[in-house]
Amino acid sequence: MIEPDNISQMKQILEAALLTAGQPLSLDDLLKLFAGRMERTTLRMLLDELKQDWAQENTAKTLELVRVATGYRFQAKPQFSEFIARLSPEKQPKYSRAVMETLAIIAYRQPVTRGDIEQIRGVAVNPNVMRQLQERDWIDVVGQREVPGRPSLYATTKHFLDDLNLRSLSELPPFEDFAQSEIPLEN
Amino acid sequence: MIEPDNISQMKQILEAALLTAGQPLSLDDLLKLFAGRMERTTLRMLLDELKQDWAQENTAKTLELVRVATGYRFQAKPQFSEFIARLSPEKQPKYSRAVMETLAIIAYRQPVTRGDIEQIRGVAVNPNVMRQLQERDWIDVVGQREVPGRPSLYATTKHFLDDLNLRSLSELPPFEDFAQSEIPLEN
Amino acid sequence: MQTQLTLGIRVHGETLSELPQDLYIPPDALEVYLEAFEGPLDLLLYLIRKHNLDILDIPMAQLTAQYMEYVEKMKVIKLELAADYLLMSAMLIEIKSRMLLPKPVEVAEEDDPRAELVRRLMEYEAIKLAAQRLDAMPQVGTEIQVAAAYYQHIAEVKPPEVSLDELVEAWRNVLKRAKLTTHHKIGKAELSVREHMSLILRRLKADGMVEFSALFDVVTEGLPKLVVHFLAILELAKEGLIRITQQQAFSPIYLQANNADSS
Repeated sequence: MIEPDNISQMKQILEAALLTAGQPLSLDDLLKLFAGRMERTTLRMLLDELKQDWAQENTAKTLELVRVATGYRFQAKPQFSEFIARLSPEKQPKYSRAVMETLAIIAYRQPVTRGDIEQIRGVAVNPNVMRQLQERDWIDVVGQREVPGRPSLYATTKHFLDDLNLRSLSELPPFEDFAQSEIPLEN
Repeated sequence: MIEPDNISQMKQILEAALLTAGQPLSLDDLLKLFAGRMERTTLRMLLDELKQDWAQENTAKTLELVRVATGYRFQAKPQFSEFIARLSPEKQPKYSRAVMETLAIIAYRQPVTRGDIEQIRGVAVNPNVMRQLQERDWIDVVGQREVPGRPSLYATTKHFLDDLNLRSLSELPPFEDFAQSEIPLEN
Repeated sequence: MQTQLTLGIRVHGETLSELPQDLYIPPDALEVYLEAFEGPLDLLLYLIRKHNLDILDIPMAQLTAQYMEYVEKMKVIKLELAADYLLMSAMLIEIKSRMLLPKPVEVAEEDDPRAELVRRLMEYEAIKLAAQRLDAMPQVGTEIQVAAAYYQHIAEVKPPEVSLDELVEAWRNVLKRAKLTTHHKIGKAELSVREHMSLILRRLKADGMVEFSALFDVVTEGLPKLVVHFLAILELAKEGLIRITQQQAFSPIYLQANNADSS
């Protein structure tokens, strides 16, 4: 095989790999495409260019190149999502409120123990709730709290960020938006 | 959501769906995208056009739209497959004993001819063995010996030293080291 | 800014945005209503919002009465959740009774018996809103579709890894079989010489005829290396692999591979 010797060939290889990956590809993944003959900084520059190429307004592109927590991926532009969703009407069922509240606590208060979650929600945590989130690879155990019983500490995963189209936790809607206590009190 | 009302919007929806499907989409699948507002013949025509769009563009496309047994799919052009394959390499099983011994002889006794190797090992050298080592860029021909047939002289390369993390051949364990280790400890 | 609460309770597949204002609840729906609460905090929040109570100045008597009424209903239909709810009942009654006690002259705000309850209610309410927001965010698998075009899978075979130990083991096997061990030992010095033999041959192959002194980089190489290099030249000559020529005494000495003219 002939190694690429110019920018446009390199960009083509990146594009072909990202369009076929089906998941985000990290910089380390993408470097493998060039068998060690690529600098990280050059790679970043090429990805920026590729992103620009696909963002050009006049060419009616249907995908966009985005960066999420674990890397880069092409995804359908939002205006096409609803049409594509028609292909699989048996959608992934929405999670229960218990699952989503547990997820919200882990996302905003991590790392937390089951005890912390129970304290905030005021009810016992159903083990099934934790299992659903772990099976989705949205949360995992990151350690133990050094108290009697050494309870597991839970945190959200990078995969959770990927699935929500985020690069980092700081891109979550700020918690202050939800906290009523921030509203100035009448006096 | 606003249903598409012109050819180019319809083609975009088809394109976005096919690029993200992860499997071939049949005509029946694709009709679902338009919630019953699409004729099969029109759909076929649109797919033909889409195929042409991706085939004739002067800007080099990395994918092509093809029809396979179960439907339509976008696929990377063949020249990119080898690069994409680098993302998930399969590790090859170990080298055969013949390869390893040949390599050892060349490393310790270079420069040597195939005749030398055959004499030391007592068996004929399979040309395939030499080819494997040459393709790996671990050995190369550094000259010919001036005897009838002018056999090639083989030596190890710089690349071989790099791969074994050696700065020079003198860092190979000298033979005495393990000749002594053959002495039984309890005597 | 006040965010509108949505209860999201489902009865027979219909989502109700709010509960009926009157206390009558159709018998088959009662269980569904009560189960829809995620716990005592959720129920309390619902009651506070339903009766337009000020969360920062909760009328404890009223709230406790309302709460007990729901808990009684839950007991009737034997919901499993009772324990958490009963614990909250006890807490509410305790707060209520503490508020009936005569207040000291100076009441610090944190001494309000309701403070902890209010803090927990507010935190839980924020989490509820955060959960709703997370739920509404586009997700991969439903609202986000990732490109996954096909490619021809070629097995990119990674070459086997060879360790130094494996190489040495192979060499040791060779020697064992060839029975070279007794009359041939290779030391570091000899390995260096053989390496330099290869280097010189490679150089001669590339450059053809090379002047003797050009093979020595006296400036950068240390003496041991120069010696090894010289020994390598002698060994090459001995093995008939190179030819050394000199036109006359004291004129430059030239080296060439033994096959140079014919290739």
